[in-house]
Amino acid sequence: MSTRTAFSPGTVPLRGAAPTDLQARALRDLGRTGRWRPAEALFWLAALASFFFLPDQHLLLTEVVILGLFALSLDLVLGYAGIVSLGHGAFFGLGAYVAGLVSIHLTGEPLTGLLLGGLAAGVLGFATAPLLLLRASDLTRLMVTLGIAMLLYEAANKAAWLTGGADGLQGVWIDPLFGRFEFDLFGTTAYGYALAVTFLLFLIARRIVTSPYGLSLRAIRDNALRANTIGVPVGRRLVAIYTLSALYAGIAGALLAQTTMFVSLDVLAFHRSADVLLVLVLGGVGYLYGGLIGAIVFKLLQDVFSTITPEYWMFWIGLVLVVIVLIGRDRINAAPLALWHRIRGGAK
Amino acid sequence: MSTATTTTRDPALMLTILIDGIAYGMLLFVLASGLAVTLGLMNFINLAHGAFALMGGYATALLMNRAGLPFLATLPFAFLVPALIGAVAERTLYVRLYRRPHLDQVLFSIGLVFMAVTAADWLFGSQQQLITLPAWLQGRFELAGVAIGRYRAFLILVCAALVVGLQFVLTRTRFGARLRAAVDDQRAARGLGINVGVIFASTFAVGSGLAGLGGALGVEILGMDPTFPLKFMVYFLIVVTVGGTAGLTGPFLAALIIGVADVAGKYYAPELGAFMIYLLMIVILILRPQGLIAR
Amino acid sequence: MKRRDVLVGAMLAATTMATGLPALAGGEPLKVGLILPMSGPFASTGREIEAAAKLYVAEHGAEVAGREIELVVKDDAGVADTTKRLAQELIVRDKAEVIAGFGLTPLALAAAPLATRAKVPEIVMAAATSSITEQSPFVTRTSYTTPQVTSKIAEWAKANGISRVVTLVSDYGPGIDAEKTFAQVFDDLGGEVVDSLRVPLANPDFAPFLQKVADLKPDAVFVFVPSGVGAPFMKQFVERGLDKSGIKLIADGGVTDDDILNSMGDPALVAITGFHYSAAHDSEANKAFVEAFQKANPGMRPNFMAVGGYDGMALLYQALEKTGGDSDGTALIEAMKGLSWESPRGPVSIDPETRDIVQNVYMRRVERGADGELWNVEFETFEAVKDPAKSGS
Amino acid sequence: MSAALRTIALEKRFGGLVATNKVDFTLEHGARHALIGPNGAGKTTFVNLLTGVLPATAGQVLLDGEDVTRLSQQRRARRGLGRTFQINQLFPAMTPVESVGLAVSERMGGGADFWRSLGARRDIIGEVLDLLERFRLIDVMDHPTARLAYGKQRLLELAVALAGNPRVLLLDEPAAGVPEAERRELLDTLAALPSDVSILLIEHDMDLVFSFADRITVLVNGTHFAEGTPGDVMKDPRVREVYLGEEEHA
Repeated sequence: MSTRTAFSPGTVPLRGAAPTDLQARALRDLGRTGRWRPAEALFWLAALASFFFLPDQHLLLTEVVILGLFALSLDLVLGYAGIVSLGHGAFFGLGAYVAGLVSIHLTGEPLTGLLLGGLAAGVLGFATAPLLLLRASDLTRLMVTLGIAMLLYEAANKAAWLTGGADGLQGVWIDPLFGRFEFDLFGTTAYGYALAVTFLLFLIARRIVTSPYGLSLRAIRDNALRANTIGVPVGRRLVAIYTLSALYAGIAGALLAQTTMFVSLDVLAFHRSADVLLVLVLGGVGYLYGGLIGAIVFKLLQDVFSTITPEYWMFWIGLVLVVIVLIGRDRINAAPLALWHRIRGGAK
Repeated sequence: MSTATTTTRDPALMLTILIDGIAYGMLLFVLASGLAVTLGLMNFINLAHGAFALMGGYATALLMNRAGLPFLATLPFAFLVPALIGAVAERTLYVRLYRRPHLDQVLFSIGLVFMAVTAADWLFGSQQQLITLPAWLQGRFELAGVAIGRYRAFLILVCAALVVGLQFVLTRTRFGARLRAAVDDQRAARGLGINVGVIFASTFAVGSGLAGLGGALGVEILGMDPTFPLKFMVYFLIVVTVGGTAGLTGPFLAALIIGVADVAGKYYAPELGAFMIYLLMIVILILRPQGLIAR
Repeated sequence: MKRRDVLVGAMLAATTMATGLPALAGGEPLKVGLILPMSGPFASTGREIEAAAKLYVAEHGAEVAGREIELVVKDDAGVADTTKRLAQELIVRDKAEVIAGFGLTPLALAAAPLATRAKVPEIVMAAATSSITEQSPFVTRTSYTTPQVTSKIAEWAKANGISRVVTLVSDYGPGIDAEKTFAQVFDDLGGEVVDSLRVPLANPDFAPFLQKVADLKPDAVFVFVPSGVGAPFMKQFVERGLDKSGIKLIADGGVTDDDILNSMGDPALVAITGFHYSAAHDSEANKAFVEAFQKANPGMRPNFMAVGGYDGMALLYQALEKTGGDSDGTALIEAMKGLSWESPRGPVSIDPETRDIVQNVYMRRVERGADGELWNVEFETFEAVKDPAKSGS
Repeated sequence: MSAALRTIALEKRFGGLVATNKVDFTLEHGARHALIGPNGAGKTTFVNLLTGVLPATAGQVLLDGEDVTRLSQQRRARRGLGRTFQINQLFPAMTPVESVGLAVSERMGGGADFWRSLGARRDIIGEVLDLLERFRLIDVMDHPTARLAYGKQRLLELAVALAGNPRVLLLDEPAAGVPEAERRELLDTLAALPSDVSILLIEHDMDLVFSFADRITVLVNGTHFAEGTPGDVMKDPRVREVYLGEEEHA
């Protein structure tokens, strides 16, 4: 089959020749999503700067970064494959518990726990992915994923001999990173660690979503029927991305367990799954930064509002959400871009 | 733990448990029926549904405890207050979001939940709202050897009447026909001279009112505090998803199945306890991904 | 708190750090991080404690031993990792020298390792699992422990003609703690626990469990459920006619939480509870406390959470007086050991061995008072009870 | 030598309703074959059975002599069965280069590559551009599909199908909804489709059928009703009665 060609070469030059204008244009379009934009560099530089210039905020920032990574993991399935999940907390929580248990029973070395936490979540993702392939509506997927997460929560509650039940897992202790950097009270090591892991995972995710595989995911999200008829193995691709997403969520959970050195049932609770969906939708779906930006906005709002009013901060968050939707997320998301274009236009 | 784990298979007892389960299921249905309409028929994900139940529950609790109204007299308010607020919210807020993506609807309605929860907390405090039922609804009576809680029997009667009424309105009345037309194809319905806006607003109002009534009826059994909308959101969604989005029959069946299975499960297999409802949901959805009664 | 003071404090702190000199006592305000669930399902816990702690400061003045006390209230919404982060921020960023509050066991446990590392006293004002004080030498407690109360309920039950009991608890840490303690003590005394039922936390319909209790026909059912869930339980207990069938309802005092007891109505009259605090406790100190609390917080009645918060502040004030204003963590916690005072709940002290509270446990029944309201009326007292899980009794 | 595509007694029932009634059908290699029939004749069901969207109740589908009756859509596609859709089935958020590039890379087995960007794949670009050129999409190749003119979208529909390098191509009403001004362009492209691809055209538009097909099959009520050259079919009085007659009235 591969020996047949649909067309004899026509007006367009053969491969191997120097790229023509047309080829260059086509290649540019194909590589479009993979090219780094100035705003992206700016974003990560700002993240790096926060490590050096905001030492007082490292603890909060660690939480932001972990939530951001968790939301990024959800973006992989929601934004790139169109699968909604209200049970992503299952993977986050499993990663957290595994990382915690590894530190107690195996080794306090952080990277081992991180990896095992991620792997365990990935395995769970792989095992439960077929449930998502049911011919079902978004609502059904939402509830099946939620059901799985709730079962895991109850299981962790029941298995108190292993998990500590409702009291939480006691005795988590993480050794210094690379044997050198102790996890200090200021949260500096923790923030650097979480930030580096998140950046690395982001790079990998970015590479993946701009690859042919990523393109096929976008095709599935856009039109699964057509993707099927051009020979994309839809089921396998979805299982793969769901597994990867679960692994990411597990690593986010492991990061939380390691940086706080504590795991409680909260990591599996319903609000974990709901919050991450909220954060991702808030930041915008399908461009990888949505989760990170949503996490920053959400956590900062929460921190500011709850400092002003520890009792009623939720009201103001709610109001912000309602207003954002009423104004339109598109318009808000477009605003920084428009501003950027104006700045660049003005500079020329 | 010892001897008594062997439970009696006494038929009268099983009937008692069945009736408890049906009452619980009926209550769930009334609470979720409005969501079944907005989500199933109008295709709008309204996570704030529980907020209307909250209003109903608080209307009853406050009118009883502060104004001294009798229980039954508060129920019309428990329906009307959320219905009115629902109608206003529908016309001013929800109406802008019908055509928006589901994720926008989720974000918007969860925002409303947050606001409702904190508003209730701010206005009335964070503690449980409790009511005292009139004497004729307290205690139990025996019917052919089966012990039945008076309040549970009352719940079953009221909810059954509501179910019959709803089904009648939806399938047998002009309003029901218009609603179905408006839901199926808004443009065509407008062409037929149906005022889709009014239909949607009144449907939304009735759905909210029913949630409020459910909240009021549930104060005694489910409790009522500001976090009610968050705590029970999942239950409403389970009822609607398991039931299917074709109409009200599916959610009704689903609510009954869940109610009975939950109560019976806790009695006969307590170690499964909290797993029951989720296991049941997953199994049903694997077997019938579109819910019990699909469109 | 005036802005100028913050500036001065910050400058002082900066100088201290720059020069490496030990902090000088006196003049400098002492920050107390009060971490509580102020939102979410456990918000009422946080509200009671905050109100009581503030009341104590208002009554006794913001200054003690030359140090100005500044309460910084943070909401953790009952989520453990948030508690931990807030505690850490308070300690390293805001330079809080005492952390307090902790509405639930996992929240207190999450912060315990921090207390050890930072050498900052952690005053637990609510969480009741016995093991919390063992997690760090800097943890002390002014609430109660579940075994402390439950063991006395079991003793009272056996002494009052109850020999067959079904336990019914919420399926979470404290509930299971209570179930085990009751079974153990009751068994040792020769009683029989016929069955142990665990109710999922998430679902408050007790019908199937109560049906089971009815089938088993015990002399009494022992109940431990979180505050707020007690009311529906008692109602369904009465609805099923269990009270008339001769089954007694004995419970941890959380079931008849003072905060909402009055709105529970007549069903609450069936409960016999054991607890360390009743708003109806007959003493001058308590009358003054209840009156002041209700004046400052209309519509609220102080409950066991409130008294935990109030006594937590009392403990801190006395310890500071003992150290002469020295807020060094080790000095403070040492000063707290063995302190005793007259609390609204009755005489209390801090066990120097375990840093846990030693207090009276009262048996109470619900009665309608002269004012027409429902109150927990004490009728029997077990004096100076230590946490049995740690004192080995 | 076996036919490019063949069905033997192919049958589909929905409950008691027979949508496809024991159809025997043969598509020869290199054929330009049209399938016509009045509305509700079961053309769409038949196509869905061929491509595997619906499972057959009974009978067989043979692709180049190989039984593919039990294979999924995607596996049939990989074996060289391509199709276009009556209603555009495109990837609205992707550009024509991406859509065609994806189809080409999937065919070459590069779809599971999760590391190298397509932008680095010089080896496929010649073929992609060739297709875009052939279907007159070069000018708009880096525009989002959702913003293309309808006629261009119809062309992209064809280009994506062709990119899979099919041996058999099913065209489901390719001219449906295309405005008159863009119609010529479409017909030209259809006429220029490579001759070694066997094509089954499902169409209402008789002008297009007669200008394109060298053989016509008529489907009525899910049954193979008549077959022959355009001339034969046109002369067949039964066909004129059930179909062409009806068409004239319409």
